[in-house]
Amino acid sequence: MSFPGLINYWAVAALMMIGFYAVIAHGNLVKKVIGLNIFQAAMFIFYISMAKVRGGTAPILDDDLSVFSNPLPHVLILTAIVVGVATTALGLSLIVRIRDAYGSVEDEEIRAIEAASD
Amino acid sequence: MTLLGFLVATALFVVQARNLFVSVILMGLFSLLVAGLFMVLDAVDVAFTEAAVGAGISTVLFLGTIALVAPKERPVAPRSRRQLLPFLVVGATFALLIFGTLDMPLYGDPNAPIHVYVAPRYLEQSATEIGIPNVVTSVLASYRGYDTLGEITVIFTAALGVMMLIGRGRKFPRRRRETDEA
Amino acid sequence: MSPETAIIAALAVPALGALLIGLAGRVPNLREAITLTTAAALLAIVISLVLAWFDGARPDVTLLEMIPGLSLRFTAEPLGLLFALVASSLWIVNSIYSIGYMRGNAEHNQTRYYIFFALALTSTMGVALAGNMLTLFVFYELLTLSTYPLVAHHGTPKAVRSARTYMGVLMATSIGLLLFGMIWTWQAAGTLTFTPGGVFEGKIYQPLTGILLALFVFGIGKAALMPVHRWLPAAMVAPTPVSALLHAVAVVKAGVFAVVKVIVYIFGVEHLRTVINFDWLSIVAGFTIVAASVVALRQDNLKRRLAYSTVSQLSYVVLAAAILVPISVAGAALHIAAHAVSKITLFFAAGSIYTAAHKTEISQLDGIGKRMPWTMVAFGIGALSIIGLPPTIGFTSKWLILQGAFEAQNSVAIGVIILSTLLNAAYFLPIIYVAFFRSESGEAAPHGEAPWPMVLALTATAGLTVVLFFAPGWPLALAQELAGIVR
Amino acid sequence: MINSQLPILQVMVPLLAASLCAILPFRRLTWLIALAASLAALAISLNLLVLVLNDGPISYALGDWAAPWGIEYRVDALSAFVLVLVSALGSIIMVFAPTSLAREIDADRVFLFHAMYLLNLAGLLGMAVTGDVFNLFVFLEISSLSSYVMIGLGRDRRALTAAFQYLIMGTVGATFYVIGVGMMYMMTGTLNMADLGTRLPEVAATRTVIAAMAFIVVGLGLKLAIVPLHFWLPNAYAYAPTVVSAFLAATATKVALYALLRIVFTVFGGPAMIGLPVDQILLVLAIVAMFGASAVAIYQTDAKRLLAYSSLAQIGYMVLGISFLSATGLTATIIHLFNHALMKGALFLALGCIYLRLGSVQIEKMAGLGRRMPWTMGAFVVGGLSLIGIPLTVGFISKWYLIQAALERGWWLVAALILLSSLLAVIYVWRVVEVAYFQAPSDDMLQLREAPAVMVVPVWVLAGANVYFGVNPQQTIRAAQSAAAALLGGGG
Repeated sequence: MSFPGLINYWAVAALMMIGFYAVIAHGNLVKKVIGLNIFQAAMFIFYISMAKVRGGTAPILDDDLSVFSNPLPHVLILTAIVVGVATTALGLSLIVRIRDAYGSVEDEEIRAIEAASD
Repeated sequence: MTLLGFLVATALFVVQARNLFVSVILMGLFSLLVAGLFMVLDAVDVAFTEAAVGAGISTVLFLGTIALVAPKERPVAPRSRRQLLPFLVVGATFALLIFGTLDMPLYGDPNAPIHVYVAPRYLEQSATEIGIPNVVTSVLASYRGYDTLGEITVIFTAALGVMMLIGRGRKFPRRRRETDEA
Repeated sequence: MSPETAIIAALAVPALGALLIGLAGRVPNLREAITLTTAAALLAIVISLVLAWFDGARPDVTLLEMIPGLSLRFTAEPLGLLFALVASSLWIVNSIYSIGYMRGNAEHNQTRYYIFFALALTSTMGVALAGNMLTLFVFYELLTLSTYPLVAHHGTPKAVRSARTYMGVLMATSIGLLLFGMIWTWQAAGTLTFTPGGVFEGKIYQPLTGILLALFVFGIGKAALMPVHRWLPAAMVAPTPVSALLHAVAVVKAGVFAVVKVIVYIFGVEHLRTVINFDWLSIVAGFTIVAASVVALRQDNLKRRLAYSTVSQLSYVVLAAAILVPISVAGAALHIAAHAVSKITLFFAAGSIYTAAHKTEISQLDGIGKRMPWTMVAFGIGALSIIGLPPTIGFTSKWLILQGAFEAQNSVAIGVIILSTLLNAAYFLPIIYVAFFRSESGEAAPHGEAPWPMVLALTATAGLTVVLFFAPGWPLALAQELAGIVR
Repeated sequence: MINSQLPILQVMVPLLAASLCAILPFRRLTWLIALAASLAALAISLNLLVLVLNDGPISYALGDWAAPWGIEYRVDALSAFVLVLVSALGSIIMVFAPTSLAREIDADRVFLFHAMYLLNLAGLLGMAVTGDVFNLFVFLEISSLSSYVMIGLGRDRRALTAAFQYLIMGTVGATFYVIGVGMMYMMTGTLNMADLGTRLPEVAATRTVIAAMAFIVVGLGLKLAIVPLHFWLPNAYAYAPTVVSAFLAATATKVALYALLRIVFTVFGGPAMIGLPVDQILLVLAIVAMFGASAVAIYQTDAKRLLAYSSLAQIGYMVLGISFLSATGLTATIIHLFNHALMKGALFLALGCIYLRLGSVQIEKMAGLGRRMPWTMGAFVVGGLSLIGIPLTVGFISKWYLIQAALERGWWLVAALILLSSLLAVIYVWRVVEVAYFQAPSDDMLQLREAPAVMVVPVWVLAGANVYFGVNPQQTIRAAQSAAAALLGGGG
């Protein structure tokens, strides 16, 4: 792995935006949640990238090693991953309910149904 | 680096796929790639978790959902107004992100603030203070144990929530039932 | 009773009355008895307060500190006492009249009516005895709110719409302008306490004074200075006793009272004399006097004509205060009382015509003087007083104002007063003429006088109009005390 | 020494109570637990407030690891104030809840609802008490997830879409927040707020920090529903069970605002430090919210939506207070934060009573309600007057301080705009009042009765608080002033 300065932060940014775009532009509710997952995964990579130290190793102490990557972001991201999956689960169960109530999981169709029933 | 490239490509496929099933499977692949990347970046614990939670649990959840709802996404209506606003928002956010990266410490720089403040103590003292070689575990369980408690609470909340929303074969819409309060 | 207690009692008694009226709602006779007792008690309290003041008591009660440095504070001073005296004494008369009117017309929701009437009186007392601008503002707003249900009383779309205009204009001006002016004053002078001589001396950049004054004068929408007078004719949908007491006495007088109070105790007459761009106020007031009179001339609906006449008369008070000499300020104060007794008589008459004959338009009044002699004679006396002819109190107050205008050599004011006197005569005398000297037009159903409580009330106020001319007593004395403060 | 454990108890009590509720499927019992936990939280927070006002900020190191290595709980005047507000409204709303819930959600879900409510409470309290930016995120998510669920419980199917929309927006907001936190962390190496506050100035001018601030403000702005990040709010409030609307309107946005204040002032040391015209941006957004949302509120036919839009406008006032960047402005914001919770609490709960009896909160259906449900509508009127800012209500105090702050900065026009926008409030409040009091009731309303006392009393407690703190606002003002001072770095 080379150390290309900021480029991999930029890749992370691009990744985030792919997810973010899916969230706001796609009408399918499942797709929105998928987008959310990509968005968050990119955020995880961002944290883990900043923890990396050149020439370091995983932060498991060993007398032979002296340079470790920063453990703190790892901890944060462990938490964030779990929070993310919890959100996903909740979002998906809402989708199931919405499908029951409207017979659709497409944003525009739901809107149309709503407009028709008013 | 290549890995990141792969990631971006996979993400694009995930988002573009009309078939949600394909999307979800690719999403699982995406998570595995992310886990691999974490491995490369020396975040072993996180890699394991991502593989288990992201690639495993999430995929199962998604599959279950699309089995219950529609497996296909409707084509996005090519209306320009609809497309323009998201592009603007995403563009602005992207610009802000890139703007933000400009003054960041370089990737892997051992003298970045995060490596010289707070974290060293974990690396230097935790062996004596906690006594576990895995610093991530030490921090997780002890220094920032409270976050972990919060994390458990989040899972608890979500589990309860899912139970309330779709537990016990509830169907919607149901007729309003007049519940008599004792 | 110590004067301090009296001030609290003046606020508490009507409020308590409102509560009791609400509780007694199912027993009309008891309810009305409570209203009358409360009104009598209030008058007694106010009288004791006036007596105490002449004895040299200067009560000052601070209730709650609402904002650091600003509290709900009440004091007694001549202008406030005069206003309180007028409102509380006319409330008794009005209550008697109300009973006749509400029963005679079988109005609905009578309990609500009496409750809010009593609350309106509490608010009026609060305005009259306010010791600082904040307190005045608080009760000013409460007055708007408590009179809103009275204006919307009938609940018809027209009533609700008019009540909306009423609320809308009064709230818009008070929140939009008055509150703004107040906070500005607080910012500039650091106090809102009513202080003889004003609070601004040397504290504000001169040209701004004019703008600030405009915020106050137009912000006090109840003074009905054009162009914020629209609410007053709208309020005429209310039952007549409401128009009589509130829209001839309490509400509108609270408006001009506040304007005079601001001129005397916030800006300071002496300070205003030095302000160069101050003339606009006399001009606006003068314009309102003339324009409203012209509009009144063209109204066929009796209550609307009276309403526009009120708009015009209110500006007399503003104009008088704007002349800025002691004697005219006394005239302003006295005019508050003079107009109150006269206009309430006129409204009473209008109400009894409506109750007895169900007539609302002036063109229907041919020959009515023969059927309702008491009512129409009283109407005539009230009209004379508004025009400003002796032997009525209206003459006295107008005389003082005119004297002030000459002293200040304010030719605008002199011209306006003379012109408007002619206009007043032009819109009142024809009514009296047709009532007494035309014969009735054909199909009218025979009717006599209105119920006796109404006749009693209107005779009393008409009598008062004349009595006050010969024995102006406390009103004049208080007005002169105010002039003494101005100097 | 129990006092030293108060900060942690503040969060743990509702949290433990929540798990208790989750395993006890009894409606009554869980309600008692929820009520008791709310009251306990209230007692704790009052204690904390007294302690803080007397002795200055309290710091509590979790697990005995001193900050910045461990997580710090830090209670100062502002957070104590918010804690009291949240737990007090939680308690009042809990008294009100059972009858209203019986009508609005399914009986077999009520015990879980109580667990959810307690989790939400714990999350909100945790956000207010924590001194660690990442820990704040965790608690933010706890409260968010539970709000999504509670909103989704509404009977109307639109509640589901509203909840989903909120979930998406809320998660995006939270992720933005975490990105911002990551950037800050990158530049300083710490997550502790106070520590960040001292270390950030060195790197203040960097683009990363500017971006971090932008991400955090947008992220929290989504939670707070600052216009134009407000799209989720009207639906969420309108279709959620009324108890939930009341609780969220009164507390959730307030805590989000608290978090924003905390980050912007304690961490960044005020927007000025960044060198961007943040104040002017906020000013514009606030004014757009004040007028836009009020104007939309005027045209609503559903009273809950009306209140929801009015909330947006009121949030505008709070943001406006921030934009003045002065002690008076912040005081105004904090006072309004408290006052608005009182107003909206009373108003939404009154609507809960109406919904109980009427089965609807459409304004047109409320004709003649003033006679049928005099107490409920009376409370509604008091709340409405307070919203307008009539003197003797808390709304007046808020307006007074806001305008003072505007004039202090010499922004005359803004002061005038504040007053103008309250006139819009007159219009939308009065639409309801007119229908309720001056339109004849329809025939099927004749047998309508007043809501039961267990509901009316809490409504009146809040309505009374609107008057009490409007007549006697000394404590509020004092607390708000010291909170503002603490934010501006006076008493740290």
